[in-house]
Parts: sequence; structure tokens; C-alpha cells
Amino acid sequence: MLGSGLLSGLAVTAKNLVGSFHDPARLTTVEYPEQQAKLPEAYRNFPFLVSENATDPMGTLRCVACQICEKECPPQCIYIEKSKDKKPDATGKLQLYPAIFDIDTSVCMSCQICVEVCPFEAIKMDQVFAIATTDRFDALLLKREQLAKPNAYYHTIHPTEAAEVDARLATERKAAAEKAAAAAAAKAAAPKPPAPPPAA
Amino acid sequence: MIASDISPLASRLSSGAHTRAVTDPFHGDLLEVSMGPHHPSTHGVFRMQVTLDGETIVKLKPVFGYLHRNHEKLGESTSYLGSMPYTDRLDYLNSMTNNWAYALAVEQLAGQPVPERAEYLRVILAELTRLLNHTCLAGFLLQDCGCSGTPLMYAFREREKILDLFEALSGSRMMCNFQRFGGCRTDASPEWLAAAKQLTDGYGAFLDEYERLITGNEILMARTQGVGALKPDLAISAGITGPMLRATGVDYDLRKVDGYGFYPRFEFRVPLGDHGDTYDRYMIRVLEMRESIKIIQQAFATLPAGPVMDPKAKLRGFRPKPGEAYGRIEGPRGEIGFYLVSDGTPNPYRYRVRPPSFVNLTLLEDLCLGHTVADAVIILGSIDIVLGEVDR
Amino acid sequence: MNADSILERGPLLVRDWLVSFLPEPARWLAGSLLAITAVIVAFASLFALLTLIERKVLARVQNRPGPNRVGIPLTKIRLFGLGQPLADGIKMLTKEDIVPRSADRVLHFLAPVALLAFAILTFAVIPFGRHLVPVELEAGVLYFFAAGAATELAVFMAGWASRNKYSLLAAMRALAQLISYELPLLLSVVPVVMLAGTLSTTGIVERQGGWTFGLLPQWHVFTPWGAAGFAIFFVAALAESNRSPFDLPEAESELIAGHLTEYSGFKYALFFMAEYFGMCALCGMGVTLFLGGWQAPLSFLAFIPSYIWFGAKLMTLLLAFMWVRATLPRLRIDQLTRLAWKFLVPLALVNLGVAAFWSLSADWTGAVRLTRWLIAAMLLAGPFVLLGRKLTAGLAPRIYRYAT
Amino acid sequence: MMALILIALVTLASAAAAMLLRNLIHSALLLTASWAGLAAFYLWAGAEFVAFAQVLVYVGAISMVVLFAVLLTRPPQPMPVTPPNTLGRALVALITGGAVLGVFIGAIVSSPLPATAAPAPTVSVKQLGLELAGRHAGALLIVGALLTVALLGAVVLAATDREPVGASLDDVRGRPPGTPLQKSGDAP
Repeated sequence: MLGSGLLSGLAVTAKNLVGSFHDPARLTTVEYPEQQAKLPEAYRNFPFLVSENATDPMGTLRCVACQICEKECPPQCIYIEKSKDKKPDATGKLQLYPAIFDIDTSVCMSCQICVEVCPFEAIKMDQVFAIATTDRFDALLLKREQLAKPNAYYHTIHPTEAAEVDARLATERKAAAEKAAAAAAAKAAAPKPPAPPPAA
Repeated sequence: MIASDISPLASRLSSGAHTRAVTDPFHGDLLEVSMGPHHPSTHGVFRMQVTLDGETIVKLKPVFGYLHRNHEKLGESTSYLGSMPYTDRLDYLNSMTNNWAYALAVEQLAGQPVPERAEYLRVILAELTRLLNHTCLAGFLLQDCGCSGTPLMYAFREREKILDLFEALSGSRMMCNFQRFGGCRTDASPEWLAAAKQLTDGYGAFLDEYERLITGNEILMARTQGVGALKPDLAISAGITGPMLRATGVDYDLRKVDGYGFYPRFEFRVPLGDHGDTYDRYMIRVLEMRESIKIIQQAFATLPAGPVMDPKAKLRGFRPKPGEAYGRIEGPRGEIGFYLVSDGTPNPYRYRVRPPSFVNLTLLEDLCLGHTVADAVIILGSIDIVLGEVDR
Repeated sequence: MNADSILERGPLLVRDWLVSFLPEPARWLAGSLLAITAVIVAFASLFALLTLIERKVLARVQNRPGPNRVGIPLTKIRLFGLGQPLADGIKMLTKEDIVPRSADRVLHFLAPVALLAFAILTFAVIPFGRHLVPVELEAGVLYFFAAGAATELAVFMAGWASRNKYSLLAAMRALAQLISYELPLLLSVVPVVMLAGTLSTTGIVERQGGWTFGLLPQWHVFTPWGAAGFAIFFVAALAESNRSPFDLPEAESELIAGHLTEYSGFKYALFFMAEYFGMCALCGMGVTLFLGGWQAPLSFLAFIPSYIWFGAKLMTLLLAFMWVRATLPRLRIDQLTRLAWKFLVPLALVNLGVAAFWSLSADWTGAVRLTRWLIAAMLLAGPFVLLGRKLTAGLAPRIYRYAT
Repeated sequence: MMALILIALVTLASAAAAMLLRNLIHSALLLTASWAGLAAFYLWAGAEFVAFAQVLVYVGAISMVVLFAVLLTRPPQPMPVTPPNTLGRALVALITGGAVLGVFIGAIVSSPLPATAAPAPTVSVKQLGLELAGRHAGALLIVGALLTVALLGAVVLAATDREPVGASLDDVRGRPPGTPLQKSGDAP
């Protein structure tokens, strides 16, 4: 009968009108800023540099300025300048550190390739999305100091991933420590060579 | 569209098959109207230079390129991995299928094996993207027909649920950057699989409600049946692929033809239309959604365990041996393919994308001639184009 | 409920008390001025409320809350979005009123004014309550359609004065639509006037008084020709006020804002006010002619004052307009005019015949009355199905085959 | 009495303006205004039914016909405006004008006006309806048919008397996009 299609359409809209008051499947609006939707753990937006502890972020950066992420980043939005001197990292080995580490957040597209290619677990994806600023130029270029965040923060935003990373790092450090100890023991057991090798 | 009077199409048109001779007294001047690029219903920055005789279209010249971002030349100066996030921005509605097509092409180029669980996961994600895309199209097409937003909002409500799944898996709703050469970046957790299974089981009910809302609607049938009819031979000669081709009755679905990604293991049917008009194109997509649900459910049932990334796959310093490869998959809009030429260096020598909506768009004038302005909008909507993919 | 309870005659008593301060000759003038201001204030505030209700209903149909943020400024009180029409009004007032250089200045200004003037004129004859008729006219219905007929002139002026391709195309569409739907609108009203025997709106409402067996009100809509007439009136009213399935002139997807493209600021708001006034007037006339005006639906409910019943019926009809707008897609211009000329007009003529049969067979009593109903219904159903089949020839949901 | 003079002034002013203005659309709309003035006359005289019928038919429908006619037709060539500077032509105009005025005044003076205006017979709409549908049904139908024929004739006459100005389809296709079409006559 002419019009039956129209009437069934009207019936569906009526059901939705009534449903939108009580049916959770239809009540999907989250009224942002008052209500905040819970972000899934895998959510990623803009990288940050991981530092071992919060007290001395610049001192305990894991990043060793190897510039792999700078080369691999598709939009080339990372700029690194190596430091002149070296400082001991978590395992005591002397490593370089980045004197300058800038990320231009107006270019970065949060594609997370830098996190994948970084061999030192030094850069991870943050979950910050509301970083509006009034200044169009300098404020969008995040410096080393603004990027560095402690490992504890990493545990809060990506708990499972952070746990795996820490486990892996712990095994590596233990292996490195044993190797160093074995090397030291072997050196001590071996006859005294004429002069101690220069500092490695 | 180059000067159209030399192409065979024009000679068929100027014979006035369905356009009256313009010089008889009852017709005044021709009105030249430019619809777009800033127009509410052209799905992005796309312009139609339309010459009108009264309300009927006498000549239509599509003008696009406003969103050209030099994607292919850029591909030649970035590494293979570096181009992967850019493929998300080609067809920004279906990033998972773009990634898969690119990954497939590179894997054929480098002869890179892919573990079974990764292939199953890719099939599940591709079919979820097809659901997402066809739901979006149904919403947009009916929005162009004039429903003030209601079907579009229902479509977006369901789309958001799928995008939440993608966000929980890949980290971002639309820019997933999830496939790698040799598998997927991360594995799907059991909770994710349970959530996805619950969504697809409930999707059939949504489609039933949607069809009750619209498909039997007399006004929609009047507006779309017989509008923009496409004949099979013209479709084949113009290289049309995807639901637009199947709506004309041509049985060509890459999932059956190529049999990539373990599709032969799943039992699903390919719907075919008879008239190739806007109603058929819409209905074919709705029926394809029902088939996709079946595929996803079968994939969930037989999802094997095992690694999701080939252990020997190299992430950096990836240098495929010199040669060329063309990887293609059945994207929601049609055949999306990547043609790569490698010269042994980490960057591809030639990086070419075969976008389905660009090819399908070439027939816009043939479909619109003789119709009114209101029909041209719906025909454009039913071709389902995304300007990111058309302009690259 | 006797006709003179305090609630019923309330507005009249207020008016007489206010007017009593003036000398005798000015009393009639003051009385009518009061009536005019009352109608305009009532329908202007209804217009403000309607914009909010429309957006809320449309939103709820689409499973979203709708405007609920604008409340009392500088406070956190939200008032369920009741501040929204106020905010829209202020926004419209403060927006710059751009008149294109090549526009025809006089007509460009005159169009919204004329449209609003004709829309308000039509309120003069609608009986809002038992004694609440702004102007008691013997040819009330004819006056209503005379005032309504001039809106085409204003739409044409708007389209022509903007001197822009889109608005000219839209003005032509709007004219074609308004003219082709005026005929079914008038034809659907003719049976009511024929059966009621009078052109005055109050007479028509009085004739619909009374209840059969105390339960079923004798409204015109409960007769076969009344139901068909109301359906045709509803569809034609949708088209006359450019509402959803027929909102061709401002079809966003094709002609941007149609003949309103070159209007901004308060003139744009005037157009919408005129559209809503036109919609309220048509719904008011629909209620008066078919739904028993201010008559109570059930005999024992008659103690509620009559203007409450009119308001309730008016709101239900307006909500039906919004419900249709939220659901149906738009018709193309040729389908729209074909629907008018080849479906609604013939049906309205058939309805005229059925109404004639109904009035001739008025004296059938007892069991025969059922057959009277059946005959009338059959006389209507036949052409409806035949014309419907011809209208949707070749359109049907299709069965699809699958590749092997 | 005041209302009568006011209405007369409005009607005459809009009719005169309609004749004098160059812009056709403006004059068509002013013509409609003068018809509305006529309806006001009927209202002043108390004949509501005729007034509303006048508004419905003239302001509603006939104005649309006039506007459509103005839109559909274009002057074949600009009307030659002859300067009325020669004395002879002005003289002839004066004479004819005076003669016509004399005839009018003669008719008005000679018509027997009753001293006191007889009260207008109050006729209910129902009687009017019965009268119209009864004795004058034939006249009503003929007038309706006449109007339709007049409209169709006007459209056909207007459309055929000018040479085809539209661009031919082939020329349209070959023309590069963006160049303006054949210069269509400017709006009247």
C-alpha cells in the first residue's frame, strides 16, 4: 500500500526518540568537559622522552642521541644535537646525551614510528591531546625539558606496555651487569697487564 | 576530463540521446553553475562545472585536485616504513584497508611471508572497515537525499563503536598505521576480540532497523531508482571496480578473484545488481555489509594462535631486491592497488597508488547527463568518493 | 461545563476591564489592539519555543541531547537549553545585514516584511477558544486562504531581488511548489465548508461539537471524507510551509539556502519567523477545520477551558510536522508537482464526491449507517490504490541475486 | 469618508507608478498593490466576500501570471523613445486628454444620484453562493476558461515571436570552460 514505507520509517524514528531517554545503546552522547570518555590504554598522541626518575629528569634521560628516530620520522619533525661530553647511564656505561631534543608538535602526526625504531626504549607515546596554546610558533616546538617525563608517568598511562619494557630492560641490565662482573673478574684473574687499558 | 568532443563518449552524447536540441524556441540560454569546491554536498573539495538547460544537466565537468598533497613523489623520498602512516591519509575513512594494500604490495616485492594469525587479523580489520565505510555511505547518501541528519546520525553512532575498537587496538581512531611488512604491529588482546565479536553480533540488528527506516521508503525509491543508470559494458571499459561495478551486474570481486588473505577459507556471497542505478549501488552496499558480518564471525571462530609478526621481518634498513610489484585488495570503494618499483635502496624508485574513487569518478558526467541538479548530487553521493584518495 | 465559567471568559473579562478606562469611541479600537498584541505576543513566544522544541525533538530522534547549554548567562544554571532561542535572537540581531551590491534594494528589504505581514494576517480568523476569535468574519476561511495566497509574491520578491543564479532557480522552484499545492489545500477544505454549510470558522467549530454515545467526538476527522481531507490538508500544508519532504526552495544539498542565500542578520530571522508563523497558522486552520477546534475530545473532559484544548491539538500537529521532518527524504521538483497534480488533486475531487454522498445519505439510521461508512470508505480506497499504483509505477524494493 | 479618500489615493498612486517606472518587475508589483487597493474599496463598502475573492484571485494568482509573463518574455529590441519636444505632438495629446476628461465629467454629472445613499443590501455569503452557483454558473465557467486560454496564449505568443537566442549544443561542448555563454539580454 502506498505510504507503508514512510510509516515504517516514522515508526523507527519514534522508537529512537523514546529510546534515546532510557536505552543505553542509544544514549551515546558524552558531554565533554563535564564527562570525559575513558581513553583506551593503546591511545597515542605526541611522543615524550622517558627519564628514569622524576628528581633529576635531565640527568637520567634514557636517550643517547643516536638520532635513529630523527632519520626514520616520516615528516622529519625531530631535531637532535649530541652533547660534547658523556655521562653514565643506568648501567654505569658512559653514554652521550641529547644537548638539544626538539619535537615540532605542529608537524608531528603521532604515527609512533619513532617509538618502534628506538633501540633504547627512550621515547614513548603520550596520551595528551588538549595542548592548545595561544602562541603559534615557539609554544608548539616542545624542548627537551618539556618532553622529559619520568618512568612512573609512563606506568600510569600505558601500564601493561610499561611493565613489559621494564622487564626487558631489567633482564638486559642484569645481563650487562653479569657480563661486566665476569669481565672484571676475568681481568682480575688474568695476570696484571703492564698498564691498565684506558677508560673504555 | 580533456576536451570531450574527441572522446567517443561525446559523439554518443551530442547525438542528443536524451538531451533536447537546445535551439528550439521554448528554451532560453544555458545557465552555467559551478557547484563547489566549497559546497555542502560534494564530500570534500570537489567542483562540478555544470551547464544547465532549465533544470536538466547538459554538460558537467568535474574539477578536482584541490587536495593534491604530492603523495606519490613524497613516497619516493621516504623509506618503505615511512610511507605507511601516509597511506592512512589516502582514503581517510578506511585506513586499515589502505595499510593492508600497501603492506601486501611490499610483501610481494620483498617476498616476505606473513604468519596465519596476522592474515586472519587483517581480514577481520578489513571487513570491519568495509562495515564502517558502507554505513557511512548510507548515511551520507540519505543526507544528500534530504533526510535532515537522522540516518547520518544512526550511521555515525555505529561507526563510532567500530572506531573505538580500532583505537583500542592501534592507538588512533582513523590514522591506525597498524600493518607492518610481515604482519601486524601488535596482537589483538582477548578482551578486544570479545568486544569486536559482541559488536558484529549486534550489527545485524542495526542493519534491520536501518532498512526498516529507509529502504522501503517510497520517496527514496522515487529519488534513486532509475537515476544515474550505468551499463555493464561502459563500466568495464571505464575500469570501474567495487560495489559500483557489481551494481551493474558484473561479477568481479577481488576477494574471490585473487583469493588473497585466506578469503577462500571463508564462505560468503557477492551480491549483484541488475540496473546499475543509484538504488542498486546503495542496496549492494547494504547487502555486502551483511556478508562482511558473516566473514568476521567465521574468522573469529577459526582465529589461530601464534605470532602476529614474522620474527625475521626487518623493521629498519629494509632493502627489497630490485624489481617491481603490484599489490591490490578489494577495498570498500573498489580495487585499491599499490605499484612499487624497487632499485635496492631503502626508498622505492617508483610509488604509484591505484585509487578506486578516482577511477569511478571519471564516469560522473555520463551518469548525470539528462538528470537534474538534485540527481547529480545523489549520483555523486552513490559513487562514494573521498577526495583524499582522488587527489592523492 | 457551562460556557461562562470564570476560566472560559477570563481573557474577555481582562480585556473589558482594561478597556473600561477609555472613553466610549476608543473602546472598540483599544479592544482590537489588545487582541492583536495578545496574538502576536503569544505566537512570537511560541515561535521562539518552537525553534527550541524542533531542535530538541530532531536531536532526540538522532539520539543526542540537543541544545542544553545556554542558560542564564554568567551562571552554571542551564535551564535545559531554554536560553537557546534568546541567544539565537540576540545573535540574529547583532549579525551584520549584508545586502549584495547588485541586489534590488527595495525588493530585498520588502520581501521578508511582506512575507511576515501576510503570515500574521492569517491569524485573524482562527478561533483560539470559545469566545477568543480575533475577528469574527462570515467568510473567515476564504479570508484565511486569501491572506495565505500572497506569500508566493514575497518568495518571488526574495528570489528575484537577490539577483543571484541560485536564488533565482530556487524562487522558480518555490513558486511552482506553492502554486501547485494551493489547489489541493483549497480542495481539501471545500468538503468541510460544504458539510458545515458556513464559511465562518466559529460556525465550523460549533458544528463539530457534541459526542456520539458520550465518547466519540463528532469531529470531521472521524468521518471518511474528513480523514481523507485531513490527510490531503496535512500533506498540502507541509508543502505550503516549505517543510520537510517538500523543503525544496532551501534544499541545502543542492541550492545552498535557496532564495535565502543573500539574506543575513535579522532579515534571515524574519524569514524563519514568517515560516513558523505560516506553519502555526496552517496547523491552527487544520485543527479548526478537521480536529474540532477548541472542542474537548470527551464529554466529561469539557471542564478544561477551550483554549487549552486548541493549544494541545496545535502542539500535537506541530510535533507531527517535526516528526515528519526528522524522517523523510526530500522529493525532486518534478516528482513534487506530479504528486500534487496527478495524485492529490484527483483524490481531493473524489473526496468532494464522497462528501456529497455523505451529506445526501445523512438520514440513514440504524444498521444502515455502517454500510454508509463502508460505501464512503470504498469510494475513497479505490481511487487511492489506483492513483497510488500509477504514481509509483516501476518503483518497488528489488530482490537481488548473488554470484555463484 | 476619510478612509475612502485614503484608499483612492493609494490605488491611484500605485497604478500611476506602475505605468511610469522603467523596471518591469517593480511596475508589476505596483500593479498588484493597486489590485489590493481595489480589494480595500470592497472592504470599505462592506462586501467582505468579494474583497477576499479579489485578494485571493488577483493578488494571489493573477500577479503570478503577470510576473511569469514578464520573466518569460524579453523585449526583442529596446523600445524607441521618441522625444515629445515638438509642439504639434504636445497639442494633440492635450486635445485628446481634454476630450476624454470631458466625457467622464459629463457621464458623472448626468447620472441620477439619489440624495441619500440607500443602505447597501446585507447579503449573506450563503445566498451569494447559491446565486453564483445557480443563475450565474455558466458565466463563472466561461470566465475561468477565458483566463486559462489567455494565459496559455500569452506564453505561446511571447515565446515564438523572437528568434532563437540559445547557444547550440555543439558550440557549448567545444567551448573551453569559464568563457561566458552567448551574451543573454540583460534583465529588464
